[in-house]
Formats: sequence, structure tokens, C-alpha cells
Amino acid sequence: MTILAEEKQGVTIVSLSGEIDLQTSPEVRKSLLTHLEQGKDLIVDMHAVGYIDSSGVASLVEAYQTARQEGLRFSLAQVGQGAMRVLQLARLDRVFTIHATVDDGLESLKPAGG
Amino acid sequence: MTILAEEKQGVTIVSLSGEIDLQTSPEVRKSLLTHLEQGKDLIVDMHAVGYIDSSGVASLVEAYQTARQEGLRFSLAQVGQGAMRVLQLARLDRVFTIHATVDDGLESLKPAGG
Amino acid sequence: MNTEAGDGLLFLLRIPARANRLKLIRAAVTEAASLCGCGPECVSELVLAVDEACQNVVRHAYKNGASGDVVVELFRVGNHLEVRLTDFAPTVDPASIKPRDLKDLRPGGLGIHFIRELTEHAGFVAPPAGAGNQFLMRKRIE
Amino acid sequence: MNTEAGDGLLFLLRIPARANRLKLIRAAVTEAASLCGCGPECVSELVLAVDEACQNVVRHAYKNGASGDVVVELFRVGNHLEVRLTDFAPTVDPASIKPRDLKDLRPGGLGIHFIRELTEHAGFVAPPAGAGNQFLMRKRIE
Ligand SMILES: Nc1ncnc2c1ncn2[C@@H]1O[C@H](COP(=O)(O)OP(=O)(O)O)[C@@H](O)[C@H]1O
Ligand SMILES: Nc1ncnc2c1ncn2[C@@H]1O[C@H](COP(=O)(O)OP(=O)(O)O)[C@@H](O)[C@H]1O
Repeated sequence: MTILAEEKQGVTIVSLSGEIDLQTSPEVRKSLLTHLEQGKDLIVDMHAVGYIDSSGVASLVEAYQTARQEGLRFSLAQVGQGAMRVLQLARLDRVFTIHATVDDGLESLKPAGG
Repeated sequence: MTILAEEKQGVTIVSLSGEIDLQTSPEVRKSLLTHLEQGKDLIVDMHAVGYIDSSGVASLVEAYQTARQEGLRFSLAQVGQGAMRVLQLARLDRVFTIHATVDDGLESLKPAGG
Repeated sequence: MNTEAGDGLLFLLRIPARANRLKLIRAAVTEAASLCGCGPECVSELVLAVDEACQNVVRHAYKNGASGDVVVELFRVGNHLEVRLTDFAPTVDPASIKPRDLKDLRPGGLGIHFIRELTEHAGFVAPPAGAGNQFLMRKRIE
Repeated sequence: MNTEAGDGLLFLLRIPARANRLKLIRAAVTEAASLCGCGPECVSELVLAVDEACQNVVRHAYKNGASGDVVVELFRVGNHLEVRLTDFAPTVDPASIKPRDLKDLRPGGLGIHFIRELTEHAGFVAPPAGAGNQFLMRKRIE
């Protein structure tokens, strides 16, 4: 599991790569929650996630809920076929905002009429 | 195991990719021997070989010996670190002609003074 | 149909029930299911179902710091794969295991739901002598 | 030292001794050895040694069309990994197993040589009751 974070246009982008399972999901959870503490909107780049199980999904749900409580926007980008299938199983594909690309995500987070 | 063959400058280039083990080495052996029947020099591109065991090495030895009997030149190109280690274990790194690249191999097979 | 592997035991894997062993279990299931002619989607589904069931052994069967092994057995039975997960923890009351309502959004509580969606059949069966629980899953090879 | 996996059994894998199962065995050994802190080279070496020893079970222990299972057990013992391969074939005379002279160039006959080069120790030990042979290998975690 590799977790990289960068800031673009005032938005935190966290890129997850590798397998998110019971062993690695605590790291993912902690990283997402820590980044949210900075008070910025967050996009999770999922394109390099080769595997995600229910514990990984739980980490995403927790970050999503934390973001809402804090009035921040939380979204996913570039969700691969495998991960999408798992989100669908969890009925979360309609709950999470999912962008085709990180740039699409940044675009949609821009203040309107800019 | 994927085996692709092409002809370049009158030389057969066989590219092996995947894992060469007891299950897949018979295919490799058969392919190398069949290509040698065409009476052309042969270069085996090893760069995409992720694994090779003693049965894979045996297939290469058999092709090497068949080529010699037929008066053809047989060489390897782009041998990765893992496969090189196995050839070294078998004391074959000094027996086989090994080129850094397929192009180097083609170059060295050119008739002199062309 | 792929006949690389005939009927019977594909593998039996005994391994400590710990989170850091799930990757190895997934690797074994991936290879064995592929060998039986499962397509990539079927393989992924079986892998996820087995992983979720093993997670439950790690987190729920062995609880309060208890630890022990899990035995993962994969069989081919005609055009189905059958998985038997055996643990050596105290016997569980199957009635206590229910998926939650997914509308109630919260982290966790998805494993049983995933397993039911991904398999044709899943449930506890009588454990062999000396074992605590045996969980059986069946999935069609596709 | 990596302490992701302590002393004791890393896994026990029982599987039909067939050429198309070697990939699964390699996957299991790769994961378990990595977990114990073996570096990539050490992992590759152990994987090759186990593969070669399993090949010998497939090709020589079970011969003349006989077939059966092989049990691969991997243990961590301090800073070593220990592999025990058990088969259910007729008991072999260990004296009959020798590496050949590598100067005599011919296809085949490299497995025992590889195993000896890649491990600190390798040899047959008394098989458990009901088994035919047990081959033990030991390799330092590096
Ligand atoms: N193997 C098991 N042994 C004991 N209890 C289990 C087992 N599997 C599941 N359970 C119980 O069923 C509940 C639902 O499991 P699951 O849907 O996987 O979600 P989660 O594990 O996230 O709670 C668990 O919280 C637990 O109480
Ligand atoms: N597990 C085994 N059971 C019976 N005989 C074996 C076993 N392993 C090796 N042998 C014998 O030792 C010889 C050398 O083995 P090896 O070096 O692996 O080369 P190869 O298998 O290519 O002949 C084999 O040809 C076989 O006669």
C-alpha cells in the first residue's frame, strides 16, 4: 500500500495504490482522516487500487462521513472496474461522488462563475 | 506463457513472456525446435520472462544443442536479472551467447565486411 | 470447459488467522480458480468472498486477543467451486450472523452482504471433530 | 528484523502434485517469505528451491502415472525459513539422488544442484506416519 498526497488548487488529492484489505485499511483510514483535518476538500485517486474489500470500503465511508460533518467535499476519481464493482455491491456508487479523472474532480470543485 | 516469433534480417527472433516452469517449458521447447527447423539463426528475446526454472533452462539447452548440430547460431538477448541468476546457477552464462539487446544480436550475426 | 483441474481438492491451506495473511490466501484462491477456468470476474468475486469470510474469522471468531489457524479448502465439484473455511475458535451461533441494512450508512458491516451477493450458497455447516466452525461457500465457475 | 510473522508455521499447503499447481505454490511461498522480511533476491531463491523440489515430487516421486498430493509446510525458525515437503509416494532411497556434473552439457538434471546452491541445508528426513517421503530445506532470511 502506497499513499501519496498533494495539494492542487486548494484541494487535497490522495492517491492510493496497491491492495486495500484488513491489513492495510487502517493506514488508509488514518491518512484520509488526517488530511481532512486540514480543512480542505479531498479527492481520492483510486486508479492504482488493485483490490479493495469491505474494510477498505469502510475507511472510505468513514472519511466521507467525517468530511460531511466538517462541511468539506469528499469524492473519488478514476475508480477502476474492480473497485467500482465493490462499491456497487456496497450500494455506495450512488452515495459517493465519483469523477472520471482527478482533473474532472478539480473542475467540479471550482467556485462557480470563476 | 506467450511465445511470439518474427523474422528480421534473415534471423528468427522468438520472444518469450511469462513464467517458464514445468507446466509451460514443453511449449517453449517445442516452439524453439520448430523454429530451428526453418534453418535460420535464432535469437531468444528473454526480457519478458518473469520466472525460469530448471525445466525452462533444459528447453534452452536443447535448442542450443539442436542449433549447433544444424550449424545454426543460437543466442539469448535481454536476459533479466532473475533469469540471469538462474543461468549462472546452471553455469550456462558462459556457454550461451547473450546479447544486451536483440539489435546487438542481429548486428553480431551480420556477415562480416557487409 | 477448462479441464486443467478435475473434480476434487484444489488445495488445502492452513494458516494463522491474521490480517497480514489474507494476501497469501487471495493469491492461492486466484491461482486455483483460474486453473479451473473461472474468468477474471468470477475469480475476483470468489477471492473477495473468501477474503471477507476469512476476515470474519480473524476479527470475530477469534476475538478478545484469542488466536489460531484457519483452514481454507477449495474443491471443484462439477461446474462449481466449493470453499470450506474451518476455524478452531468457540462455536458461533449462526443466527447471530446477519447482514445489516445497507441504507443505514456507516463504516463496516458489509462482509456478510458481500459474501451472499458473490456466492450461490454460503452458511455454516457442522465442523469436523476438533474444529470450532466450518463455513461453506459455493460458487458457479463462469 | 521484520516481525510481521513470528516463529512457527507460516502455512501448510496440501495440493495435488501436478505441474500446473507449481504456480500456486510459488505464489504462496512468495507471500510468506516476503512477510518474514526476506528481500526480493532471498524470496526468488527460496521460491526456485521449493519449485525444484516440488517438481521432483511431480516427476520422480510419483512416477509411472501414479499421482497424489504434496504437502508444503513453511515455518519460521528464528532467522531461518524451513520448508518441509511431504509426499505419499513410495519411499525413495536418498542415496539415489545426486546432482550431475554440470560440465556435461545436457538438458535436465539441474534441480538438485539448484536446491543445494540456494539453501543452507536440504535433505530427506524421516516421513511422518502415512507419508512416503519428507524433504527438508532450510534457508537464512536475508
Ligand atoms: N466467523 C464469524 N464468527 C463470529 N461472528 C461472526 C463471524 N462472521 C460474522 N460474524 C458476526 O456477524 C456480523 C456481521 O459481519 P459482517 O457483515 O462481515 O460485518 P462486520 O464484520 O464488518 O461487522 C459481525 O459483526 C459479527 O458479529
Ligand atoms: N523426490 C524425488 N523422488 C525420487 N527421485 C528423485 C527425487 N528428486 C530427485 N530424484 C532423482 O534425482 C535425479 C536428479 O534430480 P534433478 O537434479 O532434480 O534433475 P532431473 O529431475 O532433471 O533429473 C532425478 O533424475 C531422479 O532420479
